[in-house]
Amino acid sequence: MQTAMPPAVEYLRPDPDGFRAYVRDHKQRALTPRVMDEHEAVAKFVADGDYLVYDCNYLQRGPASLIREIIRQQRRDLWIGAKFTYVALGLLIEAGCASRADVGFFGSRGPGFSRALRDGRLKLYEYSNAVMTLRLRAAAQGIGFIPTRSFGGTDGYLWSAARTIEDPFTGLPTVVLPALYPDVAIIHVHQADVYGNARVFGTGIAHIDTALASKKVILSAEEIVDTEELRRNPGLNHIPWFVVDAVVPAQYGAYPGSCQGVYASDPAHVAEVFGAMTQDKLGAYLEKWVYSVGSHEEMLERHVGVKKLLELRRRETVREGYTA
Amino acid sequence: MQTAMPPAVEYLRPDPDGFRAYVRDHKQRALTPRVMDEHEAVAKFVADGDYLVYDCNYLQRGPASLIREIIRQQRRDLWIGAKFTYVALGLLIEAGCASRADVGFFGSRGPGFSRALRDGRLKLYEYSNAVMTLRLRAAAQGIGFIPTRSFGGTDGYLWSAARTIEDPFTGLPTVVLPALYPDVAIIHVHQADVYGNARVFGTGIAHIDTALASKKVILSAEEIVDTEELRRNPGLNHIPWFVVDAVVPAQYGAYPGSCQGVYASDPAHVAEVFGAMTQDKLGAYLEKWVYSVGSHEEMLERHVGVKKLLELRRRETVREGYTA
Amino acid sequence: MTPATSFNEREALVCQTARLIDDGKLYWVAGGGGPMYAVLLAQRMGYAPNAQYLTEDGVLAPQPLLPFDPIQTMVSARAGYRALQWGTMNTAQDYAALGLVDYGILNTLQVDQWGNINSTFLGEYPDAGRRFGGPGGADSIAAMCWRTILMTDQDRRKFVDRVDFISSPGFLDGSEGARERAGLPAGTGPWRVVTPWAMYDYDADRRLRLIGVSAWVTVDEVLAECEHKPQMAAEICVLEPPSEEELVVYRSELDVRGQTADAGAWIVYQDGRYVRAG
Amino acid sequence: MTPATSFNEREALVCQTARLIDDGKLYWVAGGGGPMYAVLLAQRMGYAPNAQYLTEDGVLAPQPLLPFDPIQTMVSARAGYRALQWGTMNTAQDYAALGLVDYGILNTLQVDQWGNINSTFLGEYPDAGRRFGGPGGADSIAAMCWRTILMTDQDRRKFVDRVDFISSPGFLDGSEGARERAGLPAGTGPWRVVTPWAMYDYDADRRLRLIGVSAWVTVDEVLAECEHKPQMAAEICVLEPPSEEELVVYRSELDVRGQTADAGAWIVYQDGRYVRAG
Repeated sequence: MQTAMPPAVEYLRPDPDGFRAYVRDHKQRALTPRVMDEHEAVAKFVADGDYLVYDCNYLQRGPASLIREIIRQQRRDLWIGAKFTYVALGLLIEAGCASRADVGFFGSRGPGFSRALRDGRLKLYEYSNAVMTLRLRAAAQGIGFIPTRSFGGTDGYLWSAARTIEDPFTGLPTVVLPALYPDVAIIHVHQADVYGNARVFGTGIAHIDTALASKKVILSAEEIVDTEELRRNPGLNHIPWFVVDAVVPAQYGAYPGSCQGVYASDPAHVAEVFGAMTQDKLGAYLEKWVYSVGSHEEMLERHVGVKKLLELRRRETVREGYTA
Repeated sequence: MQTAMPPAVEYLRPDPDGFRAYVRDHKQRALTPRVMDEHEAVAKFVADGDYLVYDCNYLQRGPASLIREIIRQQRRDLWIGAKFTYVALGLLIEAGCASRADVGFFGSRGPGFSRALRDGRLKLYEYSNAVMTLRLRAAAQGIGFIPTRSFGGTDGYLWSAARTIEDPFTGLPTVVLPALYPDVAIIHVHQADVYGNARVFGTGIAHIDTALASKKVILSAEEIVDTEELRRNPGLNHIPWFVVDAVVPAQYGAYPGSCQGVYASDPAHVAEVFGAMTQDKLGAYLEKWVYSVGSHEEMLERHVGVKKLLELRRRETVREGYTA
Repeated sequence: MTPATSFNEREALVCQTARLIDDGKLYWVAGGGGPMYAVLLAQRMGYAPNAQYLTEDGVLAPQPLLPFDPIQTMVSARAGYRALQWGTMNTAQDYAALGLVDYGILNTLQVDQWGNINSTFLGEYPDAGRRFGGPGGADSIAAMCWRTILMTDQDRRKFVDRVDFISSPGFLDGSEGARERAGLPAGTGPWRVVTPWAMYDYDADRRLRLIGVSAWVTVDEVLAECEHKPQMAAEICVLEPPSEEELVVYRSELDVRGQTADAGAWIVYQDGRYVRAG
Repeated sequence: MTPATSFNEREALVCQTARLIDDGKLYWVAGGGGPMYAVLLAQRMGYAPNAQYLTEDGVLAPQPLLPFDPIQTMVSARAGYRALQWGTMNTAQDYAALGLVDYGILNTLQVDQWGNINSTFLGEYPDAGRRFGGPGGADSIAAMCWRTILMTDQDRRKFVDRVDFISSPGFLDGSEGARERAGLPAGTGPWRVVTPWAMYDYDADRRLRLIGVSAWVTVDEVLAECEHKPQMAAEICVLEPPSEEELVVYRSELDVRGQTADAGAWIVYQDGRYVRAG
């Protein structure tokens, strides 16, 4: 039951012309290498107070190594586009990195999450996965808003930035969503060249739109491939170099999630992080998997090990469709 | 210079709910074969008075064999979405098939075209290629309208159905376009299975959006491939079966244009049709290439011949990126 | 078909839902559990050999390799195996927006008399109560598929007069045309609610209505687990229990790890009737 | 660089435009002729080795195999060879809408003092005059790229006070902020007009301004071929003629069929000056 009246809801204001001016001055249209390690990429391109989106999530072909690096560097006051996500939001809250989230769906909460909400350290705004994805699609088209056939009539709608206007052609009531132009996006891809031309194989949530919509884009890539290799099949290159600011080589970058067609997830780790979430032991989880190591590679070396890494690849038995 | 005041412009009214009801009752979501020859496909799915769109055009990986079949069957009063097109509109006018066109661009006109305009047998409405493509994109998303950052300030805008509203979030003046839900789309694809799952390799104009946006969809396909073959690389299957009404096997279906990666265009034929257009000899062109034959295959047999067909494939020397 | 003599209530829920699957139609299934199993079971049992499903990450008509690792129900190679298309969340919602998706199948936390669904908050939003994960893909499924099927447990806290928060739309306030006035596509809405104990549809006034109960419960027992008392069909049928044939397929080809077995009560056939075990 | 002694005016136009190409920037080129050649020539001459281009059908940064068959300038294997991406018309316009495309290069039928472009109609629209093909991709290029370069012939009927029909936007009525009020992206607009005879920019009041003339014409000859008399820069430079090096690349690697050679007047260096041949 709702008692409070919906407030004028805070949302990231779309500013298509502001975005244009930003990318004109900051995105590199020249084919210049932009490979760097995760430390440098996050240091350069994730700032306190940024609106952050990740495509997919910590457990499903997401930029898990970059999420850990953001926590390691202790970014503050991030506003998270929390669609299609499991533990990522919980980790960012526990680590003190996130203070706001636009929610589509986040699975797994826990006592730390409840405390943050109760103490006012976390504000949530209501959307859905599809609505958040549409907001990114609108931004990826360079426009300020977009109509949708969903979301109307829900309480999420009332507590969101969505509005209803009259369709200028049919006169029918039409829900419109503000475009979402995030400050920074982190995306895990199967292949990228040194310039940021990138491929994702298999399904995804909104990796292309997310890359286009965001002021700053960090890719973590399972493989760095030669540009000439990408030129052999241009139909597979969905993210163009000129929207990408940093390419971070990151084998097993989606660990503990799967990178489809390359390696399976680590169910033991998945259970560990869910358990830590519900048993209020995320502090220990972060200490082990994030703070105690200096890098993703060190984490793989010290806490995952060769045997496990080999097993993860062995357990991924499907290749069809995941190569050029 | 403009003297007349722009009229209230006629346009195909977007009706998202009407479209939904139509496809619910008419599109086949079951995997049932829908292969037929061009005669049957056009007889069943192209009606007098339809709003027709073709993706690409008569000379560039377009559904040229289907355009000829529509002319052969003498459809009347078609309204053409004439974006990114060369002689196709001229042929349809000469044959008496088209009476209205929303124009993005049509290259090559001629005396027949001028007569049709002068005699009032042809009405044109003004858009641009990108605007027509956006109108299809809006329909492919199931919505009634979409904002754009182009088209504002032009005389095309004044003589079109586009309008300007206040962006509900920023307050800025924003040009909005009515979604375009064509009655029927004809699209030439590289590969399709018998159900209509289809692949286009290389660039295109708006084949996916066009297929989704249209009430009736006819594909002509260079190759009919096994469904199991398509399942091996689902990332390449961009048109799903349940939007497709008919699959027409059509080797050399884009002739006289190229089907990229498969065969080159026929420059002599291209010159012939341009010549016929400008010299007011389209009647003879249509007689030879359309009316004198009963089918696409008969046209290939009688007017193109084996030598030319072999030559067209030989002259297409690029394969990279055009196979799964 | 041989009536089964020992099964779990979760298994019964999947079997019951599988029988609702309409052949040749397209389903948007939430997550990778019961909704997906229901379509796959209907395919394999021949109830609906040509029904297909779509998932939130744009997997269309796959031939999934079961089982999946925990959480890897989407964006994974096994879940997307030999699909007819790999898309994204936007391709999935486009198909639904266009009216090309016949049915959606959802789970939920709470449902009310008008079929509204809550997966966001129990209590007084925004401050006094417990926060859940949000609508996820359910809002777009419930808004844009022609018909929505809800799979849930029979629990009085789940069946309420008015959900605490409408995460995904049912018939909203129940008035005629309420969905259309809210901008939702015409002619869509809730269609069935299935629990291990009961089956509901919606009456001409768009209110939840009990139409059947399982063989191991009475109507009164079902109503006791409804905080909101549903409308009652003129005749309340007794639902066919799962068949042995269904359970063989379900256990050997679908829930091959037996995850369902831990999740619900067991029903056994004893002395001529079905009873809850132990 | 060696000044060339014999060349075609169309060749001169491409060479002149190539020198405007900005290194490391992205160009949306209309069609497959002069605009594409200008970028490729700038790449190969080293003026802008890292400039890239995009076409209306979504070819991004290709290494095209020249020559193309007639009309096969887009949606063709040779035009899209070894691109960095194959997209569609919507991917092309999205990049421009987002401000990621620095320059557009266009041809046209008619241009006016405010840089508005007509490719639709000569005469009194809609009835009294001659119909042309429409804006095609030019409207989106002129609307959304940061700067627009126009390549056209020097012909008095092309340079007019007010185009008969604005197919693609320049500065519209020339007033400050006119483009923004029309909903176009801020800070965009016409930047250069290049003809075989002259180079123009736009002054602070957004009016077409003559800044240079070719070595084989006088300012007066240029102005005679302008129905609308442009603003005049304080100093009108004489444009460098094409170089031999440019022409070698252009003729041997780009316009390898010599299609340009039929299309314009020939210029020769005779008796210490450039003159129109025969």
